[in-house]
Amino acid sequence: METEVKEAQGKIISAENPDITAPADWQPVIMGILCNWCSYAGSDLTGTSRIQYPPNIRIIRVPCSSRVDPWFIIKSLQTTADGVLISGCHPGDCHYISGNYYARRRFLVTKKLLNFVGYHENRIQFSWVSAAEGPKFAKVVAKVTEDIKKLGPLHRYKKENF
Amino acid sequence: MARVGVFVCFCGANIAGVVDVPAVVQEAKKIKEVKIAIEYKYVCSDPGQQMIRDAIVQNRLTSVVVAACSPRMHEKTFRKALSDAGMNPYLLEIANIREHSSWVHQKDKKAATEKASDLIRMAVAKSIANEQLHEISVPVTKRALVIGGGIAGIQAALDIADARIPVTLVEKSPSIGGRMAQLDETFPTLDCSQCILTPKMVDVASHPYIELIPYSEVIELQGYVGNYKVKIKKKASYVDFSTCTGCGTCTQKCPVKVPNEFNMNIDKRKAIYTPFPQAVPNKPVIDAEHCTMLLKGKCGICAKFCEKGSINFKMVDEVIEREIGAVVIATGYDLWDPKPYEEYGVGRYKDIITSLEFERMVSASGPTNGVPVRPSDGKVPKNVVFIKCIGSRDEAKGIEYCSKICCMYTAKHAILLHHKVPDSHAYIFYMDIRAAGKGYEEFVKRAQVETAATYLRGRVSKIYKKGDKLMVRGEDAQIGQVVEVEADLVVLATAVIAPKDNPALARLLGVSYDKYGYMSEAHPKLRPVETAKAGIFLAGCTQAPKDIPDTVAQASACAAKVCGLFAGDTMKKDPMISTINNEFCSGCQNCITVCPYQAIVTEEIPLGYGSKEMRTVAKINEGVCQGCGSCVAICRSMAITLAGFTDTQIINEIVAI
Amino acid sequence: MDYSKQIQEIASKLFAENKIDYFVGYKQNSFDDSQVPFLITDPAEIPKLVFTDRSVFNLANYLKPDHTKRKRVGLVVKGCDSRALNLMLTESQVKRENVYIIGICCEGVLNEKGEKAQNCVECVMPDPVVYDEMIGTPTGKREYKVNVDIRELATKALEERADYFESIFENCIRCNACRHSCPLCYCAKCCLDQETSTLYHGANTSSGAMHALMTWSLHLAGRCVDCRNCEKACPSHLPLHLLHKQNESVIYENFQQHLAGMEKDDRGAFYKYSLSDPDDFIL
Amino acid sequence: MNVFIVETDKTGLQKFYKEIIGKFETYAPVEKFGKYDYKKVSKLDECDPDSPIEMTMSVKPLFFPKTAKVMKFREDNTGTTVSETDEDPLTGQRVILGVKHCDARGLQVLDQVYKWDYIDTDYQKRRENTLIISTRCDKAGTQCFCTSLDYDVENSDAHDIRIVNGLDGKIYIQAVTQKGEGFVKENLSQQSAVGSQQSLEEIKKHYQLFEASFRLKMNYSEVNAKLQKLFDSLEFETVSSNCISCNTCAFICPTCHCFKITDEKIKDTGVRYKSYDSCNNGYFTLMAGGHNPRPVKYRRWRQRALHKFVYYKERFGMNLCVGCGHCAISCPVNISIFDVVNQVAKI
Repeated sequence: METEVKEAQGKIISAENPDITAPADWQPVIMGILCNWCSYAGSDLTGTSRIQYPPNIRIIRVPCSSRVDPWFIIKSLQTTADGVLISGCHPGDCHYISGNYYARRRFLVTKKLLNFVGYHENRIQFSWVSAAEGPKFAKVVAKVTEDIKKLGPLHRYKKENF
Repeated sequence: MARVGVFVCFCGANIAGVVDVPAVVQEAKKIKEVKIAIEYKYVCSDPGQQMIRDAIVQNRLTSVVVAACSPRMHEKTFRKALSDAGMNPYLLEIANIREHSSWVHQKDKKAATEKASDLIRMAVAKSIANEQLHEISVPVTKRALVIGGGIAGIQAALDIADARIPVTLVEKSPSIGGRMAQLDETFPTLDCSQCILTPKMVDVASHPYIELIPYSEVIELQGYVGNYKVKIKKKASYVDFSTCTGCGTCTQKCPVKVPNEFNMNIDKRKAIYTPFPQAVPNKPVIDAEHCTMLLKGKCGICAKFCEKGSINFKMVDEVIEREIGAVVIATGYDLWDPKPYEEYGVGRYKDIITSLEFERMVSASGPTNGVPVRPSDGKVPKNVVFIKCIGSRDEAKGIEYCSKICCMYTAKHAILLHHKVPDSHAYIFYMDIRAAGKGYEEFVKRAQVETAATYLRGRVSKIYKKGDKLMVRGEDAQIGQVVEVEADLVVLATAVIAPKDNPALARLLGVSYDKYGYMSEAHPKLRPVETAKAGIFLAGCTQAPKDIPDTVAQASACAAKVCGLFAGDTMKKDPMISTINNEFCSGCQNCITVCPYQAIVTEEIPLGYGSKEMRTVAKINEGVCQGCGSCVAICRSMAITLAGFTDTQIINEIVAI
Repeated sequence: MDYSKQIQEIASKLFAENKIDYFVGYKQNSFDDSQVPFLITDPAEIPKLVFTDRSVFNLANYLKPDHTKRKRVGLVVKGCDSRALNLMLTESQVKRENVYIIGICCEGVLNEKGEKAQNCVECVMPDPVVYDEMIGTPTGKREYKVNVDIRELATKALEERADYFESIFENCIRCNACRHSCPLCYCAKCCLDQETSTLYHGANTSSGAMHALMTWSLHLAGRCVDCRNCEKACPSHLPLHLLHKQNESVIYENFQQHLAGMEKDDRGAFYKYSLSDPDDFIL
Repeated sequence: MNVFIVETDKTGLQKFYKEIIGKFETYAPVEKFGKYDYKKVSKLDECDPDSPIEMTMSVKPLFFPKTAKVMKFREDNTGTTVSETDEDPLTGQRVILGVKHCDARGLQVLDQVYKWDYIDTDYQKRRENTLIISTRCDKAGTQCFCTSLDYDVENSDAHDIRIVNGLDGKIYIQAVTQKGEGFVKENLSQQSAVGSQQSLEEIKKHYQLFEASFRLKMNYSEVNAKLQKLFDSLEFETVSSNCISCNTCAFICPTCHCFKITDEKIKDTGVRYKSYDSCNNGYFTLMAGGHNPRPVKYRRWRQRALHKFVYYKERFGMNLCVGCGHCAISCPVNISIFDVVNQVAKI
């Protein structure tokens, strides 16, 4: 499968389905769900350190990555987002002791399942970002944004015909 | 019908410099539920808060969205403002348009403005589903646990106990005192460490509100703030402390000699020993790893000579349980092993020692009776080279951070060397001199001027042996030349590192730790003594390298925190916790499995209205629940709701943009 | 494989000894050679009980609260059914003392075409894992193989796979028969029926169906025992096993070869963790 | 009764079909996952108008779709604006091929409820703009019992055109309605013989053979009469004992017409959907106050059986069940409404 985004006649053509196009200035929307204690604090640190990253991410705060029900991911992809980034504490650092271990299992299965039914694996990404890793957060967002830009707009199961 | 007020903050130029605030306000006004949208220079200021309060009353708002800095910053401030206006404080949502927009998209003002609008839209959508929440009160057990009996633990325990709150002090080694007990004199005043520490140690032992449990470790912590249950493993000492008088005969008679860790293995101790003469409690313990009787069943000389019959070889580890309300962690520090410095010949040359070994030698009660000697031949050294930043500030071999105390103690060592061996000369290789602190810079000057220590700015590249001398080759960056110093003794100022047990302890206690193994504080500036887990506090080097004054200050701060926590009979608790709708609960009990706090129990409810048959469902213990939401996400029937982060709220956010 | 006689004997014995209030087995359909579940309270109906390689339906479904009214029940289970039952026991849905389990060492059942069903060909545990009485000779646990359809689909291009699944979700009519036929979907109120969920996914669109089926399969991930009741119940004949087998293969490969319902007190792969779980997919 | 009949053969019929597909928006049974569903076709090869009754879903979704947009709405500070959906303009002629007689009858039954107190304009438009070409089954399916009910299967006028595979090898295209006759005249370009009295007889013969192939036969009037008095029968509990409340029967039934309304909203725009629902669902009758009159499945089954065989007949004069047997075929535990009503009525 080709992952390069094609540009023709001033339009972006989805790498996943050539019938879907978007304006040349199309920007993806990435739904970022961050745990309160590590990743949200890390993203705050990115801000405090004035480290710049692409403006495509929209951040939702949850107490712990284990609060993330897979249907948040599915719902995001079906409605507003072109990709999802979920971030929590590093293994062993969970503020709630073991939350991210349970979450990690669910994330792996969810990611593989969504990939299996036709979502590119880069649309569903996970990261561990600690409260001290402001630069890492910026790097992760930049990478995810870049990946999703390459894939073009998400068209499947979208409720865009509203 | 929801009536939302949106208040957008300029934060001076912090937000307004990038985000087009008036445009964002216009955008917010388009949202159906938004009744009022206002911009203001500093919403967190008094007039700003007054504006919110007025708007709430005038517009009969049902929820409030503040678009400003991170909720981690001012959530409490604005909640209070809501409260003051007679509104439930949990009807507040914060759109983080500073840390998440203006500060990170400074070059793309259009996108930053769009993003700010979206974040506000999300916050408005979430706030519509906000519910009124009320703080929960939980009873408190007024007893504190202090882990670690160094100066931090001692100070914390004494301060808490002085407030007439019982304290349990747990120390891993046979005596309290910690690292400070190993020091000779302390910078910058050169007080005798023992002289200022021992009275405090004695105070601990005799304080009516302190229960001292030496030679023991914490093995389990359960519960939640105000209501913890701790299990302490008291290691078998094989000496009955209740009858032992501490006469010391056993120690004299014991035939087994073991390297003395208190003296950095420079001399030997016995298998039955007190770590140092002023130990508290001053009772010996048997080192089970070396005692012949315990290993092979032969010997037992100590028992024969003990008049009180206090020796009991059949003693076993004992588990002590205590109910406590708060924990102070004061586990101290370790020193970095300089082995990776192979070019210095560490391990090959006996006359390269660490600073703590030097400290023990110059200590009047130390193994060499206060005179530094060369380990190779026992001669008193004349030229001593001190090398700083061994392992510290060294990404290649050691750790990245500065160990903070080495500059000062090396200056102290130079002075002490001069005092003990007046005809000696100290050479100090350094990267920078960091002497910020009261009287510190003056102290370094004293070392440089009074004792005429030679400070050489530069790294040492190589140490090699020439006869019985060590040749130290390094760079003097100030003159830009390679210098070689002929040294009798080389002292390495090795880095301060976190104790290797820290991560295990942190996991056991449920607090987080950083990549070096130091315990993490809740906020680096504003909550430096709290951990993220309520009721657990940090004192001393368990959090980061510190000198004694800072450690003592932090320990007292911990005590103040603990006393604050215990000030009332009950404690207020954040209401953002899970609740179970037992109508939907199918009773599979999977939530019980994943709950990290054992906060979920089962209860029996009637099968249907008026039914005599019962069915089992899950129930949250609201005192224990910390609100992580693990149970919420695994509950297949969506019977569990996490207040403040309900499914509806999160999905509202997702579909809002 | 014809154990009709033995089952009839055991059923009569249980009724005679008053150990059960009702019995769940299979009955022959009059119009063809298929069988249907058969619930009896009257011992006179015992001669109608049969068990052959046409006894397909997973009877553990009849232990769901909707059916049982918490009475004592005798039940016939095959290998896969017993794993589902095992999970229901672990998840406190059934009291062990209320159910008398007749475990069959299954030799595989037939599909509509008369061939051995795919899940039976790939069966890992033909013997009952929990039972009071066992019929047949146990043959032991078999090697786990990744489902052939999964392997085939995995080799296809992403877009092709996506089209295929979109056609599945388009054909879904959201009748929820899959959920009701699953013995492990016993929730007091399914999340898909709840306000929060219906508010956002109530419609019968293909994205709604996608959400419903994905959520459903994730709720069964690490719990599905591959009895394929769902697939047999689906009026649109959707290959629902694909979702479950995909999850199962990921879980088996990554989480200590976990298979659902094999052991007592095992709640499924999502309710435990290991420090060594794969981490490489996380940035 | 219209007697406009055209005789043709297999190739003639195929040509007729091809012509229709070329000219009109055509729907026909298309196989997917081993099940036939009525889908839009562009080529005759894609579909099979002679699909077996056991494998075919009902034609209902083409008139009452499994989900339909009711309206669009937009919420902002000016209030809520409602607008028409962009879905399905419902103009232009549609043709459906291969409809079973029972399915067509189902539409006739549904018409009653849709033109009752509230006129569902979308449904009416779809009905008016659709021409139905039925293929009469040659043989009854295992669960079929259409001939036992209250309508005349042989002379049904629920469809516009009927295709009969005559026993003499000929294929008869019989226009049943005016609309059908016009359609045949206009679109059947090849000149085939216009049917005579003889072809009528052939069609009758075919029907007789078809009628003889039924496994299930019931005495409808007796069942209907008895059921009217059996609301409190305990037999409902027995017959529904192995029902798993899976809703399949209602969703695939050609005459079930319950639906639910849901709103979906993204940002400030939303759509109101109308989707199938089923009375077999335990929460179907749950009221806001918490009371549920049908919490157990036998009550739901009673509702289903009596609604199909008694209530609808009382109100609209037609039996709601058309005897297609779809529910029994799709039921995972093979419960047949035929057995249920017979067993309850003790016939």
